[in-house]
Amino acid sequence: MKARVHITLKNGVLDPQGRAIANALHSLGFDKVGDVRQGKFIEIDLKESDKAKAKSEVDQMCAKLLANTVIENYSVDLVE
Amino acid sequence: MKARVHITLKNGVLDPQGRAIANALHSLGFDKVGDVRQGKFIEIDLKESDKAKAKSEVDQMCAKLLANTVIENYSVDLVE
Amino acid sequence: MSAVAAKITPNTIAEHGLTSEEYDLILEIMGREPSMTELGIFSVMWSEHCSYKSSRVHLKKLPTKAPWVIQGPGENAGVIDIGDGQAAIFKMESHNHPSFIEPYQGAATGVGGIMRDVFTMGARPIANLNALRFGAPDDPKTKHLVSGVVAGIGGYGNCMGVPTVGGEVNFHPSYNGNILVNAMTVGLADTDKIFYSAAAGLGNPVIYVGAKTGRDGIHGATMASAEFNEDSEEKRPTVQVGDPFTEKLLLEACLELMATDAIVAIQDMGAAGLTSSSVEMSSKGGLGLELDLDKVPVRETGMTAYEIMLSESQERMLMVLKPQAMAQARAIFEKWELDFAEIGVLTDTGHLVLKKNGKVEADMPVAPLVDKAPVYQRPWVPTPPQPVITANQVPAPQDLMAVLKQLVAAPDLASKRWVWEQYDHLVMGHTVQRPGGDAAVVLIPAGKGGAVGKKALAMSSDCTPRYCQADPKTGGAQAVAESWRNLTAVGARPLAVTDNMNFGNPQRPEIMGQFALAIEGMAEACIALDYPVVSGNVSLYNETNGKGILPTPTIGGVGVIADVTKSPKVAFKSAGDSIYLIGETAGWLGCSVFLREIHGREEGAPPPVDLAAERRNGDFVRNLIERGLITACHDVSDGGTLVALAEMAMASGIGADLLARPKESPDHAFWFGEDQARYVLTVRQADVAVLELQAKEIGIAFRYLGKTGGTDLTLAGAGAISVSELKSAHEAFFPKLMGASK
Amino acid sequence: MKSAIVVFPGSNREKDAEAALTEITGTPPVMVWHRDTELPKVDLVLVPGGFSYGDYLRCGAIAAHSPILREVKARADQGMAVLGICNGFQIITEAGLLPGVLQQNAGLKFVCRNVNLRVETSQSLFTSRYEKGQVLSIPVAHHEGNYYADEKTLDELESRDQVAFRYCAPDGSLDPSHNPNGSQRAIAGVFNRTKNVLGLMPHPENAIRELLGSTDGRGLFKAMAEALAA
Ligand SMILES: Nc1ncnc2c1ncn2[C@@H]1O[C@H](COP(=O)(O)OP(=O)(O)O)[C@@H](O)[C@H]1O
Ligand SMILES: [Mg+2]
Repeated sequence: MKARVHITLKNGVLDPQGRAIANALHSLGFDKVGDVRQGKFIEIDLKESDKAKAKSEVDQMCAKLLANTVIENYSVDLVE
Repeated sequence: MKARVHITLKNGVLDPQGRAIANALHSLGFDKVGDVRQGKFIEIDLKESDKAKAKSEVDQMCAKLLANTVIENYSVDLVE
Repeated sequence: MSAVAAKITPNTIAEHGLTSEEYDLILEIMGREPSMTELGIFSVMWSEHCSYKSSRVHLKKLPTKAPWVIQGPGENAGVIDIGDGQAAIFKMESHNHPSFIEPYQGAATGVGGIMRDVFTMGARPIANLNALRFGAPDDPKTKHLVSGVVAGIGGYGNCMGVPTVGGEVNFHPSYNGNILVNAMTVGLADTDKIFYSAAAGLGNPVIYVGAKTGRDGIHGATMASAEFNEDSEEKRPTVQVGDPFTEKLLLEACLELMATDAIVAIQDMGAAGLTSSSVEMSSKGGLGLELDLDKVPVRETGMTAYEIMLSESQERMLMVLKPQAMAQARAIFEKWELDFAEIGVLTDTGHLVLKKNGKVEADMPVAPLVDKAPVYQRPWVPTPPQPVITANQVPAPQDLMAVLKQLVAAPDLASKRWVWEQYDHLVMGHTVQRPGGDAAVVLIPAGKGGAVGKKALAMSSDCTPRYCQADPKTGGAQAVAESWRNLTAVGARPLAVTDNMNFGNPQRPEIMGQFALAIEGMAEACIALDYPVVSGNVSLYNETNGKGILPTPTIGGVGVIADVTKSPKVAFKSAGDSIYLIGETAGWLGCSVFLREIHGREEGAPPPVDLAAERRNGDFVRNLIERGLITACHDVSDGGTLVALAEMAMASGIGADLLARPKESPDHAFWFGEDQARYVLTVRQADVAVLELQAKEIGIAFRYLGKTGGTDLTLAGAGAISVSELKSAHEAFFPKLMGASK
Repeated sequence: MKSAIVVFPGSNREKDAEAALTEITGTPPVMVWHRDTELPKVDLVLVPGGFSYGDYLRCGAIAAHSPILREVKARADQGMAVLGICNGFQIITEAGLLPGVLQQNAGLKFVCRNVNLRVETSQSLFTSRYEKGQVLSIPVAHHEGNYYADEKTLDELESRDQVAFRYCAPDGSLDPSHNPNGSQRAIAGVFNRTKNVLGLMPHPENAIRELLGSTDGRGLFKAMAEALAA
């Protein structure tokens, strides 16, 4: 099983990197670009075939290590 | 319209971050974790309602700025 | 590589960058058709990058010996004796092509590679420098390349915990399609603990340590030896990704192992990876080597012998260990969580034998692979001499101070703060002279583990490519002289240099002429200044669509300072000091920054280099410094005397009152001419007499320029400009180019 | 005073810190390897700067989960002094010893330069040798020093005198152009509630010799040595 984890900044937390990307896109002439937010995307190979178990494991990984919940949210998708 | 862009390292390109994460997860006792790869996840607000146009714009953004196609792949999803 | 199973055709030979004559030589050496793996090995070993086939005959002319040289060119890095049982180990290397394709990773892995060259010899790296040349500031690619390269150099060096203390940054349209990224590392070791690469001891195990091998940068060495054309940007060969964290572990593990008695020979895997490291070890030791490629730690499945041998994965080393030390060595690498694999053994066959899955993939004699590597006497023609430009052929400016302001803001003279603030230049806690001075100065221990005292190393990287273009021989000599002068200006005794020869396509006689003549000039200067070359690197084919770069022989110099408390800085120290110009001023405007920036003219013969005057003036200045008489010192280079004075003022915030120029020399020639062998320095009022007397006694040309003080730079008859106004102009260029982000 | 420095794979200012502690407190620190599970009996643990675990994932995140950090945390809870510098600040913050997080610099670039630091309180074992309001010149060298906490936490930090240092202009005034990384309220260093834990981004260990640019960092080491003298 593969877990796809998205880690994004919480609303209200400033994202200087996202803003820099937006500026760079504007200066390249992409003027339809509005807000840009940058996050992380982590793919994890898991030796676990039980979906529920896998989900709960990966949730724990996120809470413990992968995300800093002071400023970040996470979401987990599982793919076979 | 919102574009969700995933930027990932090409196969075979060294991913020191992913490896470090895998090691850290192992030492936290998550021993079912296999390979881990880390990528970027970028959300872009777009003032564009035509899906085809939006797609082609974002593809260009990826090729020009967001991804380094020497070592990275990108994929684009559009959400209304 | 799909070609692996295929038969060797003229096409495969060409794809490997080999000529048909070279292939015939391979057939002769092998006595049979080579396997694809063997062909791959020949191709990288005989690439320009590894074999120096076009440059070798010329490089021989460089002086490489001095009583203090412990190891000259030919090892991973040069080694010099700096007294107290200590050695400085250093080298410079280019990563030009990879940095153009992937600026961050290209520059980062360049830094990683040069640091490995230095610590593989037993030295702890204590300083990094980087010499960068980019295209025109307004070229559409420049900004992206600058930001990626600088971030990559910082990203790797900072993580390694080695301070990046100096370098240079220039812009010129000739680098639009071929930027130069030259990285230099200086390390420190005990003279009795230096490690070499010659294998020894029949039956001794061959050990692979560090990161795993992937399919990175296969054919990087041949790429570095091929000219760019329009579609190489499209081809996008795999570039390596650096992992500075692993390299930091590798550094610590290697140094820990080196403190024991386990290592017989050690060689890093740089360009051409396992191939060049194993061939080098065995050829230097005169022994054969048998490797079992199944034992090589790999990161990907299904790697062929060809791929394993040609991979340029980073952060790897090859060692020969004493058999009885294996367990201890393994424990050290396990502690640092690095791979440690016994992959082979030293044999008496003189052959490199590679096995995979029980099958012999290569079996080739090492000696001819190295000794018979092609050497080319490429035809060359000298650069036609440029006319001497006299001051009256150049219009004099109305307002000298406005010109000065324009010059200190010009791309090549502007502050590089934007660059070096992204480099950790303080880690290790020994940086005395930070970036922004003439040479960087780094404290070192008194010797044999003693406490850090007053002893320091000074280092600098220098080259003035526009001089080299106009007159390669003078330019080559000038680069060496300027490097020597920069070290002298901080009170160091210059000891030796490393070089990085960046040129265009050597198959063009004009380019080969630039190369040959630059070497001649360098050799003359190195001999005259007792400043031998102990290591270096050649980067050819820096050319896009037949247009070469300005010839750029970068010189990295290292010197030693006995008492760092006497080392002056560029900044004026206090108000009321007397300012002197040391050295003869004819007012040479040909090839000057003034001529280019103010009049848009890139022409004329460069300033002549008088090596005897260079030495005389430098020795004089150093002597005054050692006696504690100099309060501030700066060599005069790009932009001339007034720019040098402005730099001293801007560094301190203290202004100066300057006398008018001598009558016989027009303003612009006197103040902006780029005559060589000159210094601006300051002394306390009380020491004026000593300086003048001494200068007269030994016949040193000097001129009293005025006094420090106030907050303006005031020039009699020409008006004044505030130091803060100059400084804002000087600091503006980079932030503006790179976007306002602070 | 007895001290220890925790060394992670990737630490790179542990020797700088060792030299400063040795020179100023008179006693060399014990170097503790990250895999060790026990701390020696010491009065202070210093978590040094560098790139622990390559700063991969997030600065300090992986180190914060190492066994030795569990031990550091337990001892800190019992009152032992802990000083986290730069990466050390990131690590102990990730480990929950201090509130907030250190985000990427607002300028998105690594920044190495001397900054002006205003001492916000002399009421701590780390800062007693400084005057409140005193301006120090101390270098920073980091890519992720942008201190962030929510408004409530920031107010709390201020009301409890937990802000140790702020970035300021040479005259001590707060001026965004002198904030090297965009930190909220220009915060450069914070204490825990009981003030036995300090995290700061700048490097006092690189400001102990005039020859090297500044001696303003010495006061911090002197204060600790005095407060923690046996
Ligand atoms: N890429 C760089 N990295 C670090 N320091 C740099 C870099 N470029 C320039 N510098 C520093 O800026 C100062 C001025 O550089 P430069 O004008 O080339 O000096 P000089 O003319 O004395 O050789 C030097 O101290 C140099 O080390
Ligand atoms: Mg200079």
